[in-house]
Amino acid sequence: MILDQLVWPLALVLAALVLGPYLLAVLDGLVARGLGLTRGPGLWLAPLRRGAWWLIQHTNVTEAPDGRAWRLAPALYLALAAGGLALVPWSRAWVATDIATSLVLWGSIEALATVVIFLQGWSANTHLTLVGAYRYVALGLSYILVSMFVLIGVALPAESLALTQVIISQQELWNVLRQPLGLPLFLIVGLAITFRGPFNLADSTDLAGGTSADVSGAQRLVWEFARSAMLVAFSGIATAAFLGGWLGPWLPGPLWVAFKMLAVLALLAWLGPAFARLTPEHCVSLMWVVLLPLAFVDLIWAGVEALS
Amino acid sequence: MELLLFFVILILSLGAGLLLQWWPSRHHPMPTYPQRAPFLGGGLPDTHAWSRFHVRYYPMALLLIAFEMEMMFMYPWAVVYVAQGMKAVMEMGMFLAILSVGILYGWREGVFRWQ
Amino acid sequence: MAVSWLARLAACAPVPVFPALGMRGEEALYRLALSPEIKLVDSPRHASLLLVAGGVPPSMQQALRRVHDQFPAPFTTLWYRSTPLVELPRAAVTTVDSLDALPGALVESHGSLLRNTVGHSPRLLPDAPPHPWQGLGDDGHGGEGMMGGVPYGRPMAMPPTEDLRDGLALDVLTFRLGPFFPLWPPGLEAEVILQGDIIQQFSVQSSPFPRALAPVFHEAREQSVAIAALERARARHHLQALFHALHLAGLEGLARDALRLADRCPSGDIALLAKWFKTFERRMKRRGFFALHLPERGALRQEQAERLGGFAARAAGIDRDARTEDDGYRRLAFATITQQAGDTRARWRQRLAEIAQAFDLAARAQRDDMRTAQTDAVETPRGAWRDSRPGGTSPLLEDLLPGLEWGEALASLASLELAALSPWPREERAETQMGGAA
Amino acid sequence: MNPPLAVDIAFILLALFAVYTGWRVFRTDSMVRASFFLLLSFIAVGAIMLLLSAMYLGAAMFFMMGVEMMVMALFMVMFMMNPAGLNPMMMVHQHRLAIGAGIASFVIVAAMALLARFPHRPLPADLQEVESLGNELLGESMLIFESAAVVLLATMIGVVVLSSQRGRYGNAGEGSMPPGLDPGGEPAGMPEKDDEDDGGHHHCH
Repeated sequence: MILDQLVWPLALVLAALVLGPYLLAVLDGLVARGLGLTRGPGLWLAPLRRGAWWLIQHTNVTEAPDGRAWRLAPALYLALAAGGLALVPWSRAWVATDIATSLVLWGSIEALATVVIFLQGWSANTHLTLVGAYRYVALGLSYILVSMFVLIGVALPAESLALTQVIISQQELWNVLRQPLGLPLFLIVGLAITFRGPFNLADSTDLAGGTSADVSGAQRLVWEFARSAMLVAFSGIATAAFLGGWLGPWLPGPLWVAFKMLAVLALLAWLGPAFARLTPEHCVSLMWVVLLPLAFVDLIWAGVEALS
Repeated sequence: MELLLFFVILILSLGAGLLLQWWPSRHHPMPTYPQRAPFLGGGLPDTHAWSRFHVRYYPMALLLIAFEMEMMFMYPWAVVYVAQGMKAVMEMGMFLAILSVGILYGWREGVFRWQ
Repeated sequence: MAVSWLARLAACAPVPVFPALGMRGEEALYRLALSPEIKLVDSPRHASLLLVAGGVPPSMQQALRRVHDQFPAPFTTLWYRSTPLVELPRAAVTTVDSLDALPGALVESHGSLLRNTVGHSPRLLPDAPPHPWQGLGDDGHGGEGMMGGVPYGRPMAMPPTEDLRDGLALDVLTFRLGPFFPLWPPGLEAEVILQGDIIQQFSVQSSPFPRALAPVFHEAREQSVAIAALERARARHHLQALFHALHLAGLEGLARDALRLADRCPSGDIALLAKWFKTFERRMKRRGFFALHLPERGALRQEQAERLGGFAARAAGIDRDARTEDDGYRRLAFATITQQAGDTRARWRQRLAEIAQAFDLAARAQRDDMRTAQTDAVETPRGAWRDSRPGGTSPLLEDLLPGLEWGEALASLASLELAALSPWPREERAETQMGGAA
Repeated sequence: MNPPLAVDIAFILLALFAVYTGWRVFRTDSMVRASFFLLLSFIAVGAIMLLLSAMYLGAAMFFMMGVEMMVMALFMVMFMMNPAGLNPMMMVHQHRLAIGAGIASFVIVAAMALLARFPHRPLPADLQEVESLGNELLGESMLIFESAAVVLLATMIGVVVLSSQRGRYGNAGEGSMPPGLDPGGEPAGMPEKDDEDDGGHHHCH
């Protein structure tokens, strides 16, 4: 009883929290290798080496930062990512937080992530980080609607806001096929919440690193780690919402979940660097004018499909 | 029970994040003033960065608030959608159509562009 | 012992290098961008090494000291064809003069820094706030009132008289950027006034360092040279410029591809080059490089375009090219390419078209071994070089950039070439060598 | 039911946290901090709702407040002097009135909580909170629900009209000109004489 409800889910969440970002870093390394940015041996060690360098480098302080908020922001981002992972059902029995409204709770994690990313850029009290922070808020306030519509779409056939019910409703057909627009739209949300690739408005190159421009050392390590962890959490939610979670033949559920999460991560790691970064203005227009109507269409599709 | 575990996970990760930042830098001295100046490629700022920052997307932010209110009605709607059938379709269709007018109007007036 | 174990792990990490480019320092940047063991970063906060490449004029040494002092410990410095600051101790300085030895020297420096065998660089500037403030004034913030004083050593931002776009006058941020800001031409120093993320005012304080061209352009002013060599050098120049724009757009892989193509330009097989370039261009379009640049952003007025000359003028619809006056080019049936819009996007379209044209010209000229016929006007990538070299035109930024969003402004800047032409050609050594390797 | 002791402890801790962060809102100098302290306070209240098994309302509270406090921070920073509290400042005005009003409302609310007779109606154990909410929206409260849509539409249009500088015919400050009824004709629906300097008022709608 205790083992099923507490120990195993906790162990799985913590394992995903530690291993997931590491594997994502390895995947990123593979993609970078494909683009010809790095080469040579040490694919598996490279993330550890980078992490070691960040641990050794001193943490920067600016002239008049909001010191507490600045240190708190990466840790809070990590906590939000962990909270997201806690919602992921690993199997029918092993769910760390199996509540009736886990989809809404994930939505609130997305909303709070915007706050935390803003805080990271704001607290440094430097020019480039500040611009990065405000830019990200434009994106963060826009993608959230797309995310809500898409997730409500998966709640329709499940008749529930709990992720476990969403998975059970996919027994016959996974949502990725049943609602073909859903997963692509949701993947865009994933890139946006971790500001990767075309949606890297927060830590962009034109701001010399944006919200990270004046961050160094261990704080940067936690920030990058949390950013990866958030993508891992996102991939867990995407797996549950669209890829049938633990459903799958032969293997035990948690393994299926892990495989599907890895597949989503690999797809996102590959998609991220493939596109040029959008300008903030473009991003906002894209979200409201293109993706939001598409999310409407997805919802209508899901509605029609659920009734038939 | 679920909430307890959620809470434990939050606290654990928050603590780990803070510890990981604090532990390596606990003996580091305070950096010098020149190091703490904002990085501007060798240039210097006249003022602090914190200011009445001119957000260029404020109409969008306000529009979002109104829209998000409405979204909160959609979650309970989604749960009873299949059970209520056509009635739910009609009602939400009307609701969304009314609000789409708002977005269309905003778009027409250039709300999603930088002011 | 945990620390030494960590340090050994960190010593093998890709070397994070912040390049501070002086005069004629670009070649080091292009070489390091293609070295997999080096990671070029845009902020000193992310680096363990300060690489100063090229000469730094005395007027900019104070700015260099400031950048130097912004590195978090531990870090050290490496000087490539540059004179180290006198106050740096010998232990914290490595000098390198050979481009081939540079990546190795950087890796070595990073390793020994973490193994504690090389000295950490000391702080150069005095540890004092920009303004004295503690205990002064009525609230101990060095002044009076809620907005007055210099809390933490700096005054607070104040509102301007008006705003360019929506008339809502909020605070402006005034700061000087450069000369070592890695995302714009080295040497450019400007006072920027931002309102939100829109540039309200931009005043250039020092122009970018003069840009050295391939020697073949200088030769062409003195004697007849092979058109193929000239066109190859032109393509190479534009491809290298493209590297900066692609980096700015976050397309790191493509940026490296541009540099790889550029490196093959001097001696690679021209047909192959043209084919690779076509693939490269297609990929660039597919990945949304052009979508990044909104229409009409960074558009030059007619007289500005004329003053700039070269590809920027042609991108604005001015059909002028010194190559049309040359008999050698005429025999190749050279025709100028022009765009109409004159904005950032048009400039990149123009440059891409000119690269393709350069490969085409080079291929045909090479077949018949065509040479230039005149020496009194040479079309350089920077513009026509007639009686005098094209000079610096950075003051036009003061007109061009205000009203643009920060990212758009930097993208516009990257699409232009504003530096004067250096009187001395770039050294050929690196080029022949890369050619040999390719 | 759940182990009541743990729930009680959590409730007390969260309530104290909510009150503490609510108090900090007025004691900090920074607008951003004030906004996010308020957010923390709301989050604590949302967590209390979760403890009361109001799963939907609690999670919705996090969601709504996350977005709303973010927007509030944007606007607070835009329009307040000394937004980051670099100089010391006082967040509250009219101390005496504020303290009096605070105490009075506390006493009233506390008295209501202690003295009012709450009906004892234990909820059925299998109550589906979200579903009953949905059925309510599609049942008796349908009119309210639909009129909410109209109110929100009015809000949206009001927001756009009041805040957007850029009208569909160009910047509002430039004096907008609707297109003519026939090509090249007089602007449609214009007053006889257009007042040039209307001080940034909007007439773009």
